[in-house]
Amino acid sequence: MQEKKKHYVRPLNIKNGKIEMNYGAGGKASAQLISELFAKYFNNEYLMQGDDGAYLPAAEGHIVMATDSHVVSPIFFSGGDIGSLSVHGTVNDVSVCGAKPLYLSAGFILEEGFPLADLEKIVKSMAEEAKKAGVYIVTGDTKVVEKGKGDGIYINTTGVGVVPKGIHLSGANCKPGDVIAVSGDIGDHGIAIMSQRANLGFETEIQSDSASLNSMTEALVKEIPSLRCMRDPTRGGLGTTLNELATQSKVGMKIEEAKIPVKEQVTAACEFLGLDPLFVANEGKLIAICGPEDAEKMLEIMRANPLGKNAQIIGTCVEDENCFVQMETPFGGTRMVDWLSGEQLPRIC
Amino acid sequence: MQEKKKHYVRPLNIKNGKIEMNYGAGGKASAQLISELFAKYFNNEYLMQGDDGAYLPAAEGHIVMATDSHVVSPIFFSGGDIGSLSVHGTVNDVSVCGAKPLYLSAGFILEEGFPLADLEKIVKSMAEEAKKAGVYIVTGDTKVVEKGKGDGIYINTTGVGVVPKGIHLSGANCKPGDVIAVSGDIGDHGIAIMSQRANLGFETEIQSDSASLNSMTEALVKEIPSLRCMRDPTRGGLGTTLNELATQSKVGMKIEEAKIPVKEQVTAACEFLGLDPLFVANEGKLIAICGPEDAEKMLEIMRANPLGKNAQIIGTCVEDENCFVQMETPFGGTRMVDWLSGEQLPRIC
Amino acid sequence: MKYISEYRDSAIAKEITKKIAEEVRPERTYRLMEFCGGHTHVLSRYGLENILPKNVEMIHGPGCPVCVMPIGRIDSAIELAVKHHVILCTYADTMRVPASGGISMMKAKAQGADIRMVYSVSDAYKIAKENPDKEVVFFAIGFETTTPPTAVVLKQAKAENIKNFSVFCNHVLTPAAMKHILNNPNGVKIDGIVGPAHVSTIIGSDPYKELAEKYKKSVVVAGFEPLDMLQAILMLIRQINDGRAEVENEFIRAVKPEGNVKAINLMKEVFDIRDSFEWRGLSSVPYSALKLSEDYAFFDAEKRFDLPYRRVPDNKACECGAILRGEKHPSDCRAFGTVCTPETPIGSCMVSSEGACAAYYTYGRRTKK
Amino acid sequence: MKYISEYRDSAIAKEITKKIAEEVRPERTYRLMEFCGGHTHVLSRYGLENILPKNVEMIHGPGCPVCVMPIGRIDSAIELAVKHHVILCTYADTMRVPASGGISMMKAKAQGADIRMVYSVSDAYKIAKENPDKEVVFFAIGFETTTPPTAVVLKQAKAENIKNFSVFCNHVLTPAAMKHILNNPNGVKIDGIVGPAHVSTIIGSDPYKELAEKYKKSVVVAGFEPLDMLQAILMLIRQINDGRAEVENEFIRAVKPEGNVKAINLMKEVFDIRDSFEWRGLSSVPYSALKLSEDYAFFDAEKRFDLPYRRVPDNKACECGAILRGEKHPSDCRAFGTVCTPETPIGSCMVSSEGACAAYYTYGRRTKK
Amino acid sequence: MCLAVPVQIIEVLPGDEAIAEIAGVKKTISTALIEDVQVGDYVILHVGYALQKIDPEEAQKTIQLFNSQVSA
Amino acid sequence: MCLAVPVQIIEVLPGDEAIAEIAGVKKTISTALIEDVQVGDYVILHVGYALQKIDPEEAQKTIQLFNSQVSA
Ligand code: SF4
Ligand code: SF4
Ligand SMILES: [Mg+2]
Ligand SMILES: [Mg+2]
Ligand SMILES: [Mg+2]
Ligand SMILES: [Mg+2]
Ligand SMILES: [Mg+2]
Ligand SMILES: [Mg+2]
Ligand SMILES: [Mg+2]
Ligand SMILES: [Mg+2]
Ligand SMILES: [Mg+2]
Ligand SMILES: [Mg+2]
Repeated sequence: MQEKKKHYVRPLNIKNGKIEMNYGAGGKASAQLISELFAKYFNNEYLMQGDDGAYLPAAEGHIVMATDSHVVSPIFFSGGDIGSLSVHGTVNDVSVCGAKPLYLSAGFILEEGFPLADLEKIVKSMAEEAKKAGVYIVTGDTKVVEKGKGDGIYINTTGVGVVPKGIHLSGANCKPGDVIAVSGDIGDHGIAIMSQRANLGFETEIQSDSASLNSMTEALVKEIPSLRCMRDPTRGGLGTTLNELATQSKVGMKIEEAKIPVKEQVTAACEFLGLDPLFVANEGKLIAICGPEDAEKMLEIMRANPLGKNAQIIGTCVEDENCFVQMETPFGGTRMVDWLSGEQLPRIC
Repeated sequence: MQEKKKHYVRPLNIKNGKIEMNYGAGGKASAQLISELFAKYFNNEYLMQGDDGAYLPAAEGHIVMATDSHVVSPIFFSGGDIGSLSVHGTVNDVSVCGAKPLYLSAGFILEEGFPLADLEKIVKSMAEEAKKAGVYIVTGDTKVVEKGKGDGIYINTTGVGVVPKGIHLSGANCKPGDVIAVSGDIGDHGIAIMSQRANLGFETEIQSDSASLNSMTEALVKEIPSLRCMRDPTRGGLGTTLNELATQSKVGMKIEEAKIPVKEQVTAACEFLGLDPLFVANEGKLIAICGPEDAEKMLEIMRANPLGKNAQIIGTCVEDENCFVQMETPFGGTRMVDWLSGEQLPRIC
Repeated sequence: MKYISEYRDSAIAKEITKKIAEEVRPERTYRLMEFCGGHTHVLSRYGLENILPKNVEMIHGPGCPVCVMPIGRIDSAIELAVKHHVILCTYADTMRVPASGGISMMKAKAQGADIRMVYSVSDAYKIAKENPDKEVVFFAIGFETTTPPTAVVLKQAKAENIKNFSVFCNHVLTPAAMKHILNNPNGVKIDGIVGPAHVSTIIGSDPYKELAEKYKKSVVVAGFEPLDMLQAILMLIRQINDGRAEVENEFIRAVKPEGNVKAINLMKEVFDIRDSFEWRGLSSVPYSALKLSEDYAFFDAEKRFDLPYRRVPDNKACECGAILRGEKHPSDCRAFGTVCTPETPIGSCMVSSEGACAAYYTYGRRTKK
Repeated sequence: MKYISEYRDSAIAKEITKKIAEEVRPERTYRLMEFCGGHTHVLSRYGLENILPKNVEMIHGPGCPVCVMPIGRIDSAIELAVKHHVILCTYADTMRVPASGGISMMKAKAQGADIRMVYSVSDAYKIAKENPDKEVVFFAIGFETTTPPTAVVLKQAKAENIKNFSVFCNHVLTPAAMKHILNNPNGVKIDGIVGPAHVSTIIGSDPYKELAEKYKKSVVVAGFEPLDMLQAILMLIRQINDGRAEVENEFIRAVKPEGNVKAINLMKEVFDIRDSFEWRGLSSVPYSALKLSEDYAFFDAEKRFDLPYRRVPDNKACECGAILRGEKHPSDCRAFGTVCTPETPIGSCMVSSEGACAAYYTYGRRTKK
Repeated sequence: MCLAVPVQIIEVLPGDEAIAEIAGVKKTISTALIEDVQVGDYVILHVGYALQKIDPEEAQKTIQLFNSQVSA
Repeated sequence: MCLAVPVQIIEVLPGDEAIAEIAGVKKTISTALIEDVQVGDYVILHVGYALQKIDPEEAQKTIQLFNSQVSA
């Protein structure tokens, strides 16, 4: 990040200032934004190198790379904001691949007129969550688009992590007989976001579950020899993620509706909105699948983590050339759980 | 990337189809977009793993990570498009750090209504440029925002590369006496973009210089022992990039206006628009700085590369506690070359 | 959740199911039509069809307002947004219904038409007030459930003299559609009818008497929870076994014989009955839909924008019509699950979550009998 | 590039510079005012000031239309966009000029006002035609260079009867400002004047005769290329050395004594001279600006939107006024380069690339004499 | 479309409005279609409007009916 | 603001317009302010308008003046 000639520049007016086009032009205003905001909060030796890319210590073993752009609306929501979400989202994608997340990049697309005060809050929250997860935000980019060509702020984060030797998880690894666990109550994130959309106008105390799961994934990777794969059921929810894994591994799945943890408030909100919690987004939940021999231990490890207290074994993998996910209802009936079709509500992550 | 149950889904209507909100919802439409477009063109073993992140071979030595979001308007321009630009931009940021670029992530923010045919063109062009540069697009993400919340398409690319042992370039390495080279004519990209903005309404044959510079940077890293740093003078142009390097290395710079290669058409367009070519963006040019002992060799290596035929030594680093960049004009006068102030034209990259 | 959880009790469900199994007579079939898409959805969502005895066959009726809306009506709605540049407000369910020329509201929106999904008609009205310089049209669809809210807002618009708001009225009437199906001598044969839950909270259970008395069908009005559904099926089986054709009410907690008189009077004030209205699958049904009454003609989008109704034939491959009449099953359609899926629907029944094709595709493909 | 490259020849430049050095008399100073911001820019851009002899002092005049526009005028323009919700079209240079209350057009735009930068007044007119339901106002600023194009478009708007287009006219007149500076007995002392290039293509060189005859100043009209500038300086030094006060024309390739008669007539038709107009730094200057003539009053944004002029004092720290009068140098301002930079300008002279402060900051900080 | 949900009135507001609740989820609804709304009442909520009150005694009867069918 | 550039007319268009060129850069400009525009003429272009023609003979004189000053 470039320092600029300090005594020539008035500091940013963070309290009342707004993003103008020149903050994205690559000149002095860009440099000032970087040094007075991004570098200030993200502050770490790699970012401070100030080159076009970050020069980083070698990683032993395989590396994992994952990316997500975040366009959530509203940008501040109960339980988080677009900044914390952008850290969690990518930390989790790296972590579920069995890797220890090390580095993040941050790419901002700001809309002309976006308040600097909001940007500061978001950057601060990214910095805090990065610190909690033990990752460094090592490189970044800022673009500014004209009013009406964005929605305040979009953030891309890309993460790099390192995989311990001998580990190679994949959604393609599941076998019939494998056991499926989810780390806690589903649907919290989606419902928290929706409850804050003005046009839906309902109120809940549900908070987004947005969180970094790397402490849980690291423990699972270490302790569960038969761990096949992990995945965070974000957009599309639990239902879609199970379908992804089933398709990838060419197995079917059988889950039990009664075992799936859902908060009553989330069920209630879903009743309001005509949604199925199975397809509502999560940002701090994990699906993990292992051999039947380790099922209990997997559950124990999940539950030992503060983010996994309500973890449950919800089903097993079965043979099925159609790769269908089926759910037994409490009534003894069975129904398919298909991929999410259409969209539930847009812009939830 | 997920496959979906093939026989249940009609193929995308790429010819006439448009992006709808559900393509970003993480369900079936998202999976279809991935498999019929992204996976089809980016096709490589890492991307095909289909997990939340890509599992990649270990990198020996230090790694470099760089990110850029691309918001250029128009998205198709003479000499490239937002897709090729998004590959070049990040390949170059990784390369100028002295690294061999290996992997790219691709994060798309699509506006509802964006034509699938345009998306295909862009994805194809990304795939081609990635192949040319020898990098793999290993992981991706797609978000869709409502009509009026974007501008067709924004692309973030993040790159990872590996640095040969013993190499550590940095913009902080320059010393008084060091020699500054630029790899060719400046300002082509910015002028090519501007000439295609309807409201400016001028015509030129200038094409964007957008290109991957990694073959040139690899040769320089290998052959120039005293290589201090390299940088691609993109947004802000040559003038701003030199200021960045001067500030970072705490040196001044003296350059000669007469030595700076600029096409006559670019000069002419700048006359039209009241711009200074020094601050017009490039996407396929390199600034390289080395000790005086290697100056000739540096120029030779640049010129041996098809992208560096017009390379020039344009100046040297000097002592200056103000870190000013000064330029001798052909008239014997001297003037400062400051950072770009304000913006030239928005959304050029 | 009071009045929900009790009606989802799986232990009791198993008991009722057992009773059903005990009471059905093996020598006959029970062909029961659930009129309402809400009931279709419950059957699929809770996997109830596969715990019913084989000889109890559920026939899905036309009670999905999205499904029965003919293409011409969707075309007109899109025309309002595209040609007349209005802000078109609609319940989300209609967005993906295929209209003419490969378009849908969702596609029109993606191409720039200002079409907004609303949760309630009052949201549409709010949008009109917030955009006084734009015409705002509410695409009103639905049975007697969504109709009273439309009436409330129209009354308000009249009182507040809001000039830029209007309603494209496509509200339809339940009893007319039921009778139309039973009138068809070549139509589906049914033994009993599960009567609508929420429609009946408004119109009451009395209007179904004609079905029992004139058409000799057993009728049980039922709530939308799984126990309601199972109990209603049990009650229908008992009626059929007894040879009774009566109107019984399982949903007594919310349905009175006379319905909601305040809401009924409001509807009468604001709407008039159309002489005839085209339904998808049922073609023109006499006295089966509403239009704005003379007093509210000012708010009638059909008049304000001069929208003549143009009949458009359904896609030839699509069996929605026969399915809505209860004559065919989704699996009888060759397009089902191949070219027609919720992502790329051919007909309206694959769009609404209460449509038989969508319910069957989403919940049932694997488990059809 | 014909008519450019020849006038940037560095070998010839060195010769003229040598001549200048030879011909200046060491015992005296030559205080030369370049009226025009374009000349100020050329001096800085090519580093000419540091190749001139020490005793040739260039004094920057008020010839930058952005710089001389007082805050009240910018406020009114912003008011058009913010309060009257017009599409305000402006040349880019004005976007960053600080207005009252910490705002600028750029900031107002960032907050949602529809302010658009245009390359030409005809682009603004095109926007008006494309947006018939919006009022479109062109913020017309500039000397006699931009004025004739504004006149062309106004004539066209009248002929085509375009109702939603109007002009907020702030065109100012060069000779009036020159005389105003020379009229001030306590003002800057100057020996010669470099006359404007492009302004003179329109008004010709004749209007400067009064400066030579009445005010006894040497005048050389000069082109905007570096050789033009150097040659004009040489010609002024020769006049001064000879004790001549004449109007000479270095820019004969484009400036005639009588100027562009067609353009002058057009301006006369479309505009009337204001009795007085406030300039930043010069306060009220009589007969120094234009307004729309009676025949074009319909297109006058000041009338259409009832925009009274409100005088707003400049920032107290800012020396723009004295700088525009040639009485101070940017480096005399305490804010220069500390709180006032092109990124965070306090005064207008730090905004336009033709402003003395901006030119000096961007090109000259290191090399000031 | 026929989505509706039983909610409890927790506050009656002027202008035919009320705040309704279900399991901690709250929403302002219209009560224009029903008469004599009291705090504590349960109503059937549909597209933002209370369609009808739920009769607690009748509800009890249905539950009893269910239970009466339970085989010993 | 006073930015202007000499361009050559390469095509005269109807309606007081012309295509002008400089070093391969082309632009449609207005010639409403000048009389009798011919292909090949050079004009001073400012905010899209030709302000004045450039007189080639006078230009030559200025160049000669420059050269005449060159010290032997
Ligand atoms: S599956 Fe599709 S095409 Fe077939 S009847 Fe249903 S909606 Fe129509
Ligand atoms: S430096 Fe800034 S404050 Fe000082 S005179 Fe110039 S514009 Fe005004
Ligand atoms: Mg991801
Ligand atoms: Mg993620
Ligand atoms: Mg994930
Ligand atoms: Mg960047
Ligand atoms: Mg959750
Ligand atoms: Mg970068
Ligand atoms: Mg880059
Ligand atoms: Mg770079
Ligand atoms: Mg993703
Ligand atoms: Mg270039």
